[in-house]
Amino acid sequence: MKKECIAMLLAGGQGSRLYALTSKVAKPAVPFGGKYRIIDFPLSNCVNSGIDTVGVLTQYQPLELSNYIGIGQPWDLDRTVGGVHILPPYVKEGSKGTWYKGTANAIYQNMGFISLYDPDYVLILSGDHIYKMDYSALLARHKQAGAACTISVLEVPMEEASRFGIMNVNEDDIVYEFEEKPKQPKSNLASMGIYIFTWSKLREYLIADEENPASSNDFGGDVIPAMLNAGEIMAAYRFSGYWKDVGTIVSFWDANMDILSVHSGVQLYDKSWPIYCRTPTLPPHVIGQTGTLSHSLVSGGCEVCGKVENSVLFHSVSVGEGAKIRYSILMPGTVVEKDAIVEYAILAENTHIGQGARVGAAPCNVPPEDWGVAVLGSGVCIADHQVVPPKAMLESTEEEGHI
Amino acid sequence: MKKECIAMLLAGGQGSRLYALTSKVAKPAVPFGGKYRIIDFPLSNCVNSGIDTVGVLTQYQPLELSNYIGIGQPWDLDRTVGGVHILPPYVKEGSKGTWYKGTANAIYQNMGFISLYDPDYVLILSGDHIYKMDYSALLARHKQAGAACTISVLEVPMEEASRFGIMNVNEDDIVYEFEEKPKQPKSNLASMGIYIFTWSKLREYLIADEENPASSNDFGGDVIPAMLNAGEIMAAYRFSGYWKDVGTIVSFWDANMDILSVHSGVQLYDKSWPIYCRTPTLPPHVIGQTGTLSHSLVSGGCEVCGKVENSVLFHSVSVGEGAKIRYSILMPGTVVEKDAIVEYAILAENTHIGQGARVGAAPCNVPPEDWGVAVLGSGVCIADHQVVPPKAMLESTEEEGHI
Amino acid sequence: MNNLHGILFTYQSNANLRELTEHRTIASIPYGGQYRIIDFMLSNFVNAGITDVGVLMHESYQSLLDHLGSGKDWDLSRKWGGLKILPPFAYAKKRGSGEFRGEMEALGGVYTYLQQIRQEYVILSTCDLVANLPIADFFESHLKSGADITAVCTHTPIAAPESATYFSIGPDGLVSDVLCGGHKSLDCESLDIYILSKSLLLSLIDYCVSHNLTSFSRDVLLGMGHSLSIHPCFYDGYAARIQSKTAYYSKSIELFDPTVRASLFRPDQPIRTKDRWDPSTYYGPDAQVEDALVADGCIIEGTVKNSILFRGVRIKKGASVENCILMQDTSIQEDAVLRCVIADKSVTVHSGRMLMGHESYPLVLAKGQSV
Amino acid sequence: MNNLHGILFTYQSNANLRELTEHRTIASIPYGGQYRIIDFMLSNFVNAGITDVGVLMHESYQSLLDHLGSGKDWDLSRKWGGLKILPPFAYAKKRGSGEFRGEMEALGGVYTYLQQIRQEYVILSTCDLVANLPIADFFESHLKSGADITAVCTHTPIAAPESATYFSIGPDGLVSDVLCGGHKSLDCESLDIYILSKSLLLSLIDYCVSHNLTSFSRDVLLGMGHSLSIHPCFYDGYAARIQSKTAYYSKSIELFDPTVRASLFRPDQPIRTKDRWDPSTYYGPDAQVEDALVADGCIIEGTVKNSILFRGVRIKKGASVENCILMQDTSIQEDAVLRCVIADKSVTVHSGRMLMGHESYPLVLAKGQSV
Repeated sequence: MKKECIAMLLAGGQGSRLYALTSKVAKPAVPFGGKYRIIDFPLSNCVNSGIDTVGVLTQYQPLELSNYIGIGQPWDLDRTVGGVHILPPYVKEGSKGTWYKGTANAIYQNMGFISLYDPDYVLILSGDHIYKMDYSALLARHKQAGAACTISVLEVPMEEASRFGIMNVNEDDIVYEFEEKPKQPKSNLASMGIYIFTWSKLREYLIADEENPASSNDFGGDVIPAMLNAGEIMAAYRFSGYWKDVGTIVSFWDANMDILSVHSGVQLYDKSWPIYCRTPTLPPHVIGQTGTLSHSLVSGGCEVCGKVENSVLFHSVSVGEGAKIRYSILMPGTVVEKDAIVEYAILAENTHIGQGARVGAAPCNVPPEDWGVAVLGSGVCIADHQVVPPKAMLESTEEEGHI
Repeated sequence: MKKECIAMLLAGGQGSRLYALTSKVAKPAVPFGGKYRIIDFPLSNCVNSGIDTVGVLTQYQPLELSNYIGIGQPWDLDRTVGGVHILPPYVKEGSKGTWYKGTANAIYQNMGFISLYDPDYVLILSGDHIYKMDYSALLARHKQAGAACTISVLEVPMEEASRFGIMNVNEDDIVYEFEEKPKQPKSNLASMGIYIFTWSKLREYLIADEENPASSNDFGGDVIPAMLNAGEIMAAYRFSGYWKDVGTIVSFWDANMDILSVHSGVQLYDKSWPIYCRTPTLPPHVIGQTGTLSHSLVSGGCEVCGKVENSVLFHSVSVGEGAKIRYSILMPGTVVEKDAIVEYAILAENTHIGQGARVGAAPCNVPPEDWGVAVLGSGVCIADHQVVPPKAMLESTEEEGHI
Repeated sequence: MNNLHGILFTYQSNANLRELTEHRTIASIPYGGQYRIIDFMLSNFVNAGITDVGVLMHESYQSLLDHLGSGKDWDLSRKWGGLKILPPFAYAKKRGSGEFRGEMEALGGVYTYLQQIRQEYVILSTCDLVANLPIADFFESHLKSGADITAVCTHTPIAAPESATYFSIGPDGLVSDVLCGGHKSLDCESLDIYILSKSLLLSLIDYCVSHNLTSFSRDVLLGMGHSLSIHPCFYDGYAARIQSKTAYYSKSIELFDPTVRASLFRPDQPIRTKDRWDPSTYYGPDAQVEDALVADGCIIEGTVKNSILFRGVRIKKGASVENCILMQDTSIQEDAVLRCVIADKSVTVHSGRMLMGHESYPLVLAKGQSV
Repeated sequence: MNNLHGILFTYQSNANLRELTEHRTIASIPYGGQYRIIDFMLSNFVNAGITDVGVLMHESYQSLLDHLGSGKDWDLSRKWGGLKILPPFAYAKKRGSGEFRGEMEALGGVYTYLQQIRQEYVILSTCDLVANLPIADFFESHLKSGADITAVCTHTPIAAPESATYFSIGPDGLVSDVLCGGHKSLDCESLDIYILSKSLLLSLIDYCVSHNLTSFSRDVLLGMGHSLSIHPCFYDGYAARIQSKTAYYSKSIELFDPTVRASLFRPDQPIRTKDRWDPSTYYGPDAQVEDALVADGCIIEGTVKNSILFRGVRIKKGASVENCILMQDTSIQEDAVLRCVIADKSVTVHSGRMLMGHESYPLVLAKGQSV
């Protein structure tokens, strides 16, 4: 069954710069913003843009992500034809399977999947950005430009441009040059890692790229430059709006805090572009007599009897009497016992903070060189009255059951 | 979410004894009985038995099977929790993935999947038998016997018993000995390759089996004998009814012909135990003025203007004027042009038989040593007036497009 | 195509189709071996990429409800949007009747639903049309035209003049005059499929409801045509309208024409219907079949000629069926003879009975009858 | 558990709940921050592994239809079986009314549906009960007992006597006498949940319909009790019945009791409801909240005390809400003050308004009101 445009979502990244948060789950499956996981943003964008066929390329810890996506009901992607499909690198006949070599190789290995839908266009997305975007506008730009590839770009402050892949364009916003992290940027149009390709062209370049032993099989590093060199039309599409890479602990923490300042982060309450997610069936949350909250997000199944400020509470979090939570992110199932204090910290799923324990600290109370967001990996237990310093990064040492 | 019993369907077999029929698809995906694929039988049995969680372990040509199963709507297995999941051998972190070493290893590699459902019992099925069976009766027998493993057995004629894995049982139908193809069979109870295990027990034996370098990691060869040796209770469950292994060309052809003799094959028209399948959206079939049919099955989208006898026509088959089809199986999309003759043949998907061509022959017309069912692999084209002898096995030589 | 919302009107039973619509609306009359008439328009919508469809129910909608189910068979079972059943609550309450007097009244009854739809444009259609239509092209044509309303129409008259709407086309290519409910046909006939923006539709409903106007063709197209630009979009492929028993019979028989089948059953635009678990059809050793359209799940052991057999029909040995339409699960026992008979669902004709109608007046056996 | 089929009766509105049931049945009254009352019984069924459920509709079922949708949120959207809406066609036709006079009449109207169900046993239940019940245990108990009918009942009276059914238990452990519609309560009260075989149910319906008997409790349990063995199956956990405005209010407030919550909201037997896309609830810098049950999607910038807030509620700065139940998408503007108010869906209370009811007589604001 033919589809005009399908999306391939590169969700294979291990996200090693998120350390303890990604030691047990792939980056796209990391919880974000009170109810979501990072992958909900590109997935919901697809659905809202009218793209109903999405391949999710995953390799690191695929079971959790695969279990989260399921058959796609929460995003209305449980479709008869199309829908969402998890694509781990599988072992082919007579060969040993290998992980995807690079982003382009990941797509190359799944050309069989793409051909099932005989698409005119393929949208390439990544699973590590928080943003709302109408991909149908990107597709319209691609068609209008008659391009082989269209790249979504964001205007960044000129002084930060050297941290990005920069697109140099002519007056029609047609790309004539691509520079990866240029020292002397010629423009401030940063690639967002969102590409739309005419499938017949991409197919051709992927096959050529795979045959080139010198290639690292990456879109940014190999395929895009090859297309530019060959003189293919490559258009830029200017995106404006909130867009945040959540690849580091600090940017991840920032992006969560952005939501709390209602007008600066991604607009979750805007009904015209909903972000969908899979949540467990839970009752409403309860605020006890001694609970106080300010500037915070609270989700289903929480019980709050302590003080919560500038924090994001995912579902089923429990905050005991006298406990204080400030500038922190508490992922599902976290329990903070009586009188514990959690400040500037990220607590992954099912962490347990004992009575009177202390995690993290405010920047004003420690020397700048010692300060940083404290991160507890999933399942970490902090004993009563134990102190976890700022910038700490703890992982559960507990051996998980055999498989 | 806990499930009492989940099924694991071993669909990895290449089915090499089906030759041309399985050169492009896995055996469980081979079309059978006019509308179905072999896997529809165990899948429908699961659903009708109240088992709503099925893992399909596949490795050979997984894309086609995976595309056929989709999210499981045709079997009502598009469930919020549970449902049907394709499990190809995937590449784990830091390792090269390998194909499943044996049936037991296939389950071992997917223990993570099983644990998601925390089942009490695991049903092990294979994807190469045609039968209708209520697995809930098997489960009841397992519980009643308090067994670690219960094996479904069929009484076979004593003289054929040496071709099967034979279960020797005491008066309570508890297995005390298992013999693989015994020369002097002590009983006529043949294992059907359908096992139910208490999961905690199976888990234990799978781990032990994996650690044993001498093991071939197979249920029949290793795990079952190990359990028997250790003195675990192993019960037999007696099944009666139609059951056919379709692992060879002859048995596959036979099983299809069985359906035509309405009272002998698997009872497809029995509404109390429907077999579900995924079929393309097609209009009713049409019989032209010159079409004649007898003792045959015809499916949606067919156009029959020739003579069809004792044959099974899958969907979208076209039989031209003057053409004759006898004792044959024509899979989806087959076209038989005017005046062609097809006898005792299996034509796989999208084969094309030219005008006046001749495929196969009746056994009475050839010396017995030269006779056999003729098989054309999918996409094979037979030119006008070409003759394909009986017993022939042709595959499409056409190179398929790159991926 | 995400930006178009489908609305289907399921009309009240038509007196000319009495026997077939006693328990159902026209929309749910079985047709073509395995379909209900609504399947055609619903599939047209789905094939055009429409994801949200509201079906305005009339009286006797139980059979339609059964047929549509959760909408899964049309891939319209969604958490947001998808297929929505809109029962005739508003009229039932106001006038003690489950009938609406016209499309505008029906739409007025689901005003809140219309306000909340996610799309900017709406396509309105009836459910009595059997055709495989390129709705996506019509929508593109509407957007390009810039007109207020696009009316899909045909040059080939297909309906009875008294129930049809006709257009004259002016020199600007727009509709210049509208005729409805007369006894004369013009050569440009409306297929009763209209595309317009949600906001225009809402304001038209507002106006009509408050002025007690009920009909889309008479009160909007004709009555307000002077202030609206109406763009005609032509479709001249095969289309049939089922408005009487004889039309039902003759339009069914047209399915033996390969060009009609090719136009209705296109692999790229499949007509979906409710799935059943039926196996393939079995032809017994004594079956004699000539010119037949046969759905899955039948067991045929007798003689069938020039007939349409729905799913699960049984023709026993010695039985003979000619020029008949036998709906699902009909059973014709040994040696029975049928000529020009339309048998509704689950009819049984006992051994040796003989039933004969004529092509101009087929004999209809009501649902579940045992003869 | 595949062998049990669920049937839910959605009752007509109750005069004591007038303001909340003007546009809906009791089954679809919002409850507990995000549920409708029917969610409890529907989830009980699903948690017991029941795959097929028929919902007998009464008048005013539009809101219930909206809520249930395709049944996907309860995993009941199936190709075969699943959730089936059974509108009151039979009575609408016969008596020009969409109301049935009793369960037996309602069941008579869907006789064909019941004949076709795939399961051997049927569980009948009303939809006004708020409880998390082990239905699988009840079924097992029924099978073990060998009785004709199993009646689920409680030792703790929870209903108004005039609308309840009471049992006396004989020395054999079976029901020896049935009381219904009186003014006196016995200590063994029926929860109006009954399990029986499909074949017995069909023969009871046959008998009742042909004898113009309509009520299950009066005409079957009481009237035919002498020839039926009725097995009582006790459930003494938390259960609430919503039969009046004050009961609605007081039973809602009981949710602040952790033991009540623990009994209703069990992780292993979750109560499912219709999904919305709401994000988490945001508490602004000036929010002051104490003893509150709050669903997702709210934005709270004012003061909330001892209240239940449904999804999407907005409490603006300076507003103060105490002892209130605010249903979905209610908006309380700046500095408004509410005490003992039940606000139905989408109510707006403007800046500075002050509204006060009393615990014994809460003030109800009707759906969509702007005050």
